Amino acid sequence: MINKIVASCAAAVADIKDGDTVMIGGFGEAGSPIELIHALIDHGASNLTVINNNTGSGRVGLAALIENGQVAKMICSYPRTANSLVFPELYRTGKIELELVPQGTLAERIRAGGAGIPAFYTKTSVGTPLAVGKELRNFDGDDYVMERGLKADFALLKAKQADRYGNLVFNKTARNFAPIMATAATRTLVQSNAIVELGDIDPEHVVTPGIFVNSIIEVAQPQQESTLVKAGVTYP
Amino acid sequence: MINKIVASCAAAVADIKDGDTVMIGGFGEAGSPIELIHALIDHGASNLTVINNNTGSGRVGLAALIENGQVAKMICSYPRTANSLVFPELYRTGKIELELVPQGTLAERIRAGGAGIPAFYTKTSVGTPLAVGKELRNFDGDDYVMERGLKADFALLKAKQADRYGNLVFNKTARNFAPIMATAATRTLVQSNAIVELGDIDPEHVVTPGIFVNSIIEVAQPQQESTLVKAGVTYP
Amino acid sequence: MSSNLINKEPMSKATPAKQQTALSQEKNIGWSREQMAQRCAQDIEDSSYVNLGIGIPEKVAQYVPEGREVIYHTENGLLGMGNAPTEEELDPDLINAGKKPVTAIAGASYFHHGDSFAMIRGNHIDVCVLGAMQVSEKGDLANWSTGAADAIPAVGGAMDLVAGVKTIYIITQHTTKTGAAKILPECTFPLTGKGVVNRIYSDLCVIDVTKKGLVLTELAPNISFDYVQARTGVTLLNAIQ
Amino acid sequence: MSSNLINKEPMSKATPAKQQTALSQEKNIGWSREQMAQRCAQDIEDSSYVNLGIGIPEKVAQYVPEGREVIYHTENGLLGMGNAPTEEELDPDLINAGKKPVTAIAGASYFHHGDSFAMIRGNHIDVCVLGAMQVSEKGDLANWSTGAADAIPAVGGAMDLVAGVKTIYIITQHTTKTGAAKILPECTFPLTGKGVVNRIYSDLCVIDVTKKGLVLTELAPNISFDYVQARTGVTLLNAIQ
Repeated sequence: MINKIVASCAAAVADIKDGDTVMIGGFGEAGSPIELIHALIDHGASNLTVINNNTGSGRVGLAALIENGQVAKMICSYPRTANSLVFPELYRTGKIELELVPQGTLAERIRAGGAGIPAFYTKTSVGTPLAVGKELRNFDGDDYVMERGLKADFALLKAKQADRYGNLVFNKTARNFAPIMATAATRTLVQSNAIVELGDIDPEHVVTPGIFVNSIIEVAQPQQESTLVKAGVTYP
Repeated sequence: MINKIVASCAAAVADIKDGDTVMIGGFGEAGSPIELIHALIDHGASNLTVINNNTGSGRVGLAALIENGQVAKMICSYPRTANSLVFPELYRTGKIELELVPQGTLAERIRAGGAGIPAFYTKTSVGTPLAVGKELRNFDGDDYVMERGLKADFALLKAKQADRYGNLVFNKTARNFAPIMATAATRTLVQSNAIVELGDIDPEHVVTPGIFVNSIIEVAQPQQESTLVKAGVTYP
Repeated sequence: MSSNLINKEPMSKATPAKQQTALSQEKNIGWSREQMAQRCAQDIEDSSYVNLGIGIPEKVAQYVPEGREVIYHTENGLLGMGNAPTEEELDPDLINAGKKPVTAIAGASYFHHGDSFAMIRGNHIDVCVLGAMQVSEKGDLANWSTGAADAIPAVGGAMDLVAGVKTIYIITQHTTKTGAAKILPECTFPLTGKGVVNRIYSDLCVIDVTKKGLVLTELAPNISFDYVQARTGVTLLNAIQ
Repeated sequence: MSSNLINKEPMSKATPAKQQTALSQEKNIGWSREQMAQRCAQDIEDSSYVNLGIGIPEKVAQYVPEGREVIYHTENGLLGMGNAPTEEELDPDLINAGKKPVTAIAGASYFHHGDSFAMIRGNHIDVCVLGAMQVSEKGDLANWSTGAADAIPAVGGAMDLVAGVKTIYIITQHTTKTGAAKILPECTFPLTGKGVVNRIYSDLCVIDVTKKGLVLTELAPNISFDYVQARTGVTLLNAIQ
């Protein structure tokens, strides 16, 4: 029987190892799997490479994971955000590595990683410092850079609804990176606001088919990052 | 005001020119925009390059377009099908060109064309006759062939529901190539079983966002290819 | 004929396989088609995602041991393919890769061709069961074309499946209808993929493709190793006894 | 400061632009921020698909002439972005690329980041309006980094937008706060894209980027060509009179 439901976030993240690459869904707080991230802080795996569009805000969620010294390298498009307290300091003091990737290239690299595409060409970043050291190639008169697919050992994601097969739907723009990250990770762990019965999600409406998902954890009332940041909360 | 609704299939296909490349949705009859194809036969544009997974069946729809001598070249994965009467004869007598592409490579080439990716690498076809003449490249110990993105002047598609913005949903496996073809064509023409009001399609359920669609034609009771083939119907 | 169903789509009358003379060398010997499917089905694990070619491979689904939950993928955009439809359920828009009407189970999902083959190419499908024209000692597979000059080449999704799916099982008659070996040092027909086959279920035996060579792991009732070896173009390693 | 809003995401305190001394050289001269947005909005055509950067570009939406129906794209996965939400409509999961709460119009659609940037990279968006640090004679744009050693580099979707969107409009103060030219023979800051800018709306004028060079097509009230030329690092072609 296929049952991807796991009892707790702690159980879900238990297999993450030191040195693993972890994709974390979310664009800012929208779609950020904060309970899973906190479980990863409790778990303690270190020397991680984390892929996320940003670097978190305040001292909870992704920012707390970074502050806790578990992240050796960030791959992201926008490491500065309004409440970015943790990353800038560590970056300036050389305590964390940064691979800066244009947001669309980051998305396409993840999509490629999940789709068995080791490399592709894009116009994005041609003629800019972010293309330096990359293969440049002309197709039909235009220059393109070659970009490599991105994969991860784990993806931590947040969904609105999930069933025991791992089929997922998301809420509005909280969808963002989750569906592509689900395809690019060896193991995809999902906290979902609700777990529903098979068939409750119309097959026409499934956004992430269950094949891409390994573990589902129901977190019915997830914490909201911005609320925690406003309240000055620190994790752990 | 944005109103992509067009009065007839004839009006929709009027701008297709001799020598154009036309993507036609459908996998067999599922998703085949038969009324639009018949309008293209009436229209008469010739020397077309047509991209479809197959070559039609019987003497209606795509097969009729081919039989009518309008297609100079087919790009497809499976030119033989159960009721493939027209293409084999023309191919054997050298009257039509064939570019044979593995089905998944065909899909990815179309997706790439629509996504601004001029080329990508895939393992599919490595070591086979279909990789001959293509660039081979090793990534991380495995060989891949380079494949080029595919674009078209027009895409002819069939949807289940559409609104005046061009948002589309499809019926079951009739979805197949339509969403990617919609992105890869300069002009995307869609026959839809129903035209609905803006907002009737939940934003979470839209499969093809309207930005990819140019013309919508309501064909409430589309003909069914297999029924016509069984009845021995010939078009025109 | 059905042993040559090389592909996910119905074959045309022009298929070269049909032009071969049908012999009956192996009638009533070894496993029947149903039994080959049944034998293969034993190796389909619980909770796996499986793509089945048409013909004999298709039959595997009905023999998967009870208690195992298996999800079937069809590359034309459905994960969670169910049984053939009743008259009432029939929808020409709900078909499999062989273009036959199917149903969708509770927990199914539809997606477009790009996403469907991303699933395949990205190594997400666990098992694909296909037919074969020829298999080589190194696991090369030929199942899409005889290379005959007058044939209409047609490949469908076969090359994508063998390149992308984690485990490739082949169900095939051990020899052609004329008695020629289909398991060979090298395929003489155009390849579908190089080094892609993991296991062969023939009417005579089960063979694993390993780095050391082809290993016979199981024989059909009343079939001897020597009988199989005599009908195989490659020296087999015998893992039985 | 807002003329330096280079990007779709809120700027941190560390942004170099903030470290510049604010001068008031051009106060009460030329177009205000609102007027720049208003001027740009005249050029947003009916039925177009538009992506607006934050800051002044964002204001363009409110000035698009009545009767034109424009669809707004936000790269974090929404086509058909509407106004700011009421208290009741507010959903932290419905935000724009600047991470501010928004709404979705009837006829909107949600999609993932891969699909959203396929829309951008595939040339499907008609117009993108962005801020600038520098623009060159050839339409090169610098709007993401001063290249300062201690800056935290952050690019967001800017490079994808300028590479993929059909038409790039720039809204910017004509000079920096210290009065230095921002329109230059070559950008000295790291580029966002080469030859990507189509038109510049500054507080002083409207400039088209053409193969022949930068063409001034319109002046703000009470601003002369010479006044603009004196504040521009490039010889302008004058298309007025």
